[in-house]
Amino acid sequence: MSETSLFASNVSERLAAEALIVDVDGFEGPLDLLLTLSRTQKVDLRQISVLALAEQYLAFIHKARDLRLELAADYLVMAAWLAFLKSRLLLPPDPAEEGPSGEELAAHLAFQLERLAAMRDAAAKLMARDQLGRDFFARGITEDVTRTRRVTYTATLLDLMQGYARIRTKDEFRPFVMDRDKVFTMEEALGRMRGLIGFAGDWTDILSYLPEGWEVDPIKRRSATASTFAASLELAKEGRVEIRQSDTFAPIQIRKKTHD
Amino acid sequence: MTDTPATAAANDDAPEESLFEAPPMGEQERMVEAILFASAEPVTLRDLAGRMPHGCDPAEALVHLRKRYEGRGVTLTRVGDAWALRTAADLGFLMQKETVETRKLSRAAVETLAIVAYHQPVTRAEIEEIRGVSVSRGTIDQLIELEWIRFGRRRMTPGRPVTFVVTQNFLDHFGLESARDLPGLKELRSAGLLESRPAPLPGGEDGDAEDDSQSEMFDES
Amino acid sequence: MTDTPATAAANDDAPEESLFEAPPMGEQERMVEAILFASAEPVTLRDLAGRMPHGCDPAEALVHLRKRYEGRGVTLTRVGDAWALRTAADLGFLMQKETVETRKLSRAAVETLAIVAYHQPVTRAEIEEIRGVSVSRGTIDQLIELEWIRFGRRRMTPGRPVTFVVTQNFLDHFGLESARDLPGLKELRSAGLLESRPAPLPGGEDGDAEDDSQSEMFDES
Repeated sequence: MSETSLFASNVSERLAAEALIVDVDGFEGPLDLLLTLSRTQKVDLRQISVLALAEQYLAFIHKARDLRLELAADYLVMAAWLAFLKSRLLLPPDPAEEGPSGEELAAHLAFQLERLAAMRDAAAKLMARDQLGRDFFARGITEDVTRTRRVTYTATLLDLMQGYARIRTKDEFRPFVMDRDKVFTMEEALGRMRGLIGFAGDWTDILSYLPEGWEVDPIKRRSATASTFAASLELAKEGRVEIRQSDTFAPIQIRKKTHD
Repeated sequence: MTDTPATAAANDDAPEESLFEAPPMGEQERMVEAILFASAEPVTLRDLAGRMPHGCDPAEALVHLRKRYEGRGVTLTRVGDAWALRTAADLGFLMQKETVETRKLSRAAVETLAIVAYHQPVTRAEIEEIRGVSVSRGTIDQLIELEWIRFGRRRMTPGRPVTFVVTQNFLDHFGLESARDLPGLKELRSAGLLESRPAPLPGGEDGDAEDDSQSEMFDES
Repeated sequence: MTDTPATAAANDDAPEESLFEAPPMGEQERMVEAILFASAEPVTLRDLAGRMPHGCDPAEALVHLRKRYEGRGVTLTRVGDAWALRTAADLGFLMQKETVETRKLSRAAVETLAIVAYHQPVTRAEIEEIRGVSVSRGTIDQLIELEWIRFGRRRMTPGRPVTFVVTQNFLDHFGLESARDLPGLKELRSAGLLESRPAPLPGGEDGDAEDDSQSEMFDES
């Protein structure tokens, strides 16, 4: 911060910039920031200039970057989108272009801002209402006249869901071990292929190197395929095999490299 | 058995019940009063009827009772399809002793609550779309724990996402008779701000399934 | 009314208070009513005076209030040197429902109920398989007695085992519109109810529950 203050000659400008930027963590995402920026236009949200707003936002992002503030990806995505919107608003519409016009996009953004502002307002009104236990009160002495003493059992929805979650995650209670019986490791694949590579003379599909008993069960097959492929690459790197694939998704083939 | 023929008139289908005449309305009013007094929670009309002698009309008794408590220190309030006695809000200042310190809700929680109330039934994705940020893990959890929101019907759209609606507890807490009495609801609706308008997409295949979420809320009697 | 010089007469010792007139008796009566209603204990005269604005006369307000509640479903009763509102003794029979003792459902019962809700119709053997322990007969009986589960159709497999499903009562109690509205594992997780990684399920029978956990495993990066 001190470094930047050396460069900021205009104090009031700097303060204005910092007022927003220092607080970047205080914003709940780009929409919140846009809403705050739109307030500076001091007009009804239905009449804000989305173009001016886009420029304010882009300037904000620019300054934030100058100050080397870490900006979350959302902010940058919104910046890119607003830059796009700006270009749509400024350029004459291209009749050949598909999709919504700049005005439609701008109107939707204005709608989103207005809706968010309306919900904030509604939330404030809701919380300003008289509330039970604060402004008005329930009966203090509830009468549990002991006459019939029937026992009922109760559980809440949370109990139920937590109970279900508990059953479904029973494994958390046992020490963490990987279930390896369906995993064919790359070491195993390498060992297997080193042994076999010498026997295959010509180009052979690597799938033919899958170990017996691993071709049917999809989980096992997936693991064995992955490790066999990785092992093939390793062998190619070691210069022991050549590898080829004629087309996307075509079979991958290997053959022993002949040293001549 | 009795010489007067006019016993409980309404239930011809249950002749054996007509042996007992329903208590006079004044008595029924006392009963409703006593039941509501004894309970801290709102009591539904159905519960009232179930606990009162056969042939009673708690709905009518409530009308009388409400009139009787008008302007008193305690008032009869409607909470959804249930009724409760609550102290008058203007006397809250006398109750410091009873005030329960509630956990302060985060801004995210308050906004999420308002969105559920005004847009219900609403999916998590819609809440996020309105707020422009993702809803944190604990926020919904907290509102469920407070019993202010609950799961509603699943939306009949791809993925069948679960929806959220507000509860009777929510209405009770904020002194609302029904979700229709939310402050400013009418204005928001006529301004189109409760619509879930899809973003204009290049493709133009925007879902219209959202519309019924609105109507559902207000159809609910 | 302020042109009369006679403000709160009693307190010569607090001259600055006498600037404020005590509220009218009708208002004082409302205050006493609200305080007695909301207090968890009977309230003494002294306490009442301490909580009401300066210059109030709770003793007189109590006289009015007592008269007002004469013959009602609730009466103003003296308890030692304190006062309380109590339901009328002759209406005690209405309070029977209030005397129900509620106990938390046991863990085994909650889990069994959850499995029925998520997997219905489900046989006893399937419940045991999912829980990994045998289900005692008492647990199922208890859930049936609570009217939360009931017998469903018999399964058309050898032995024709009976199945269990949840009841309308269950849905009412848990505020669900249908059992399908129960959140899936993915939603439990995003609500923070499911902290740990999902257990790899044995290849298998239960179709969609498995899918959920599968996709979760891969979402998690």
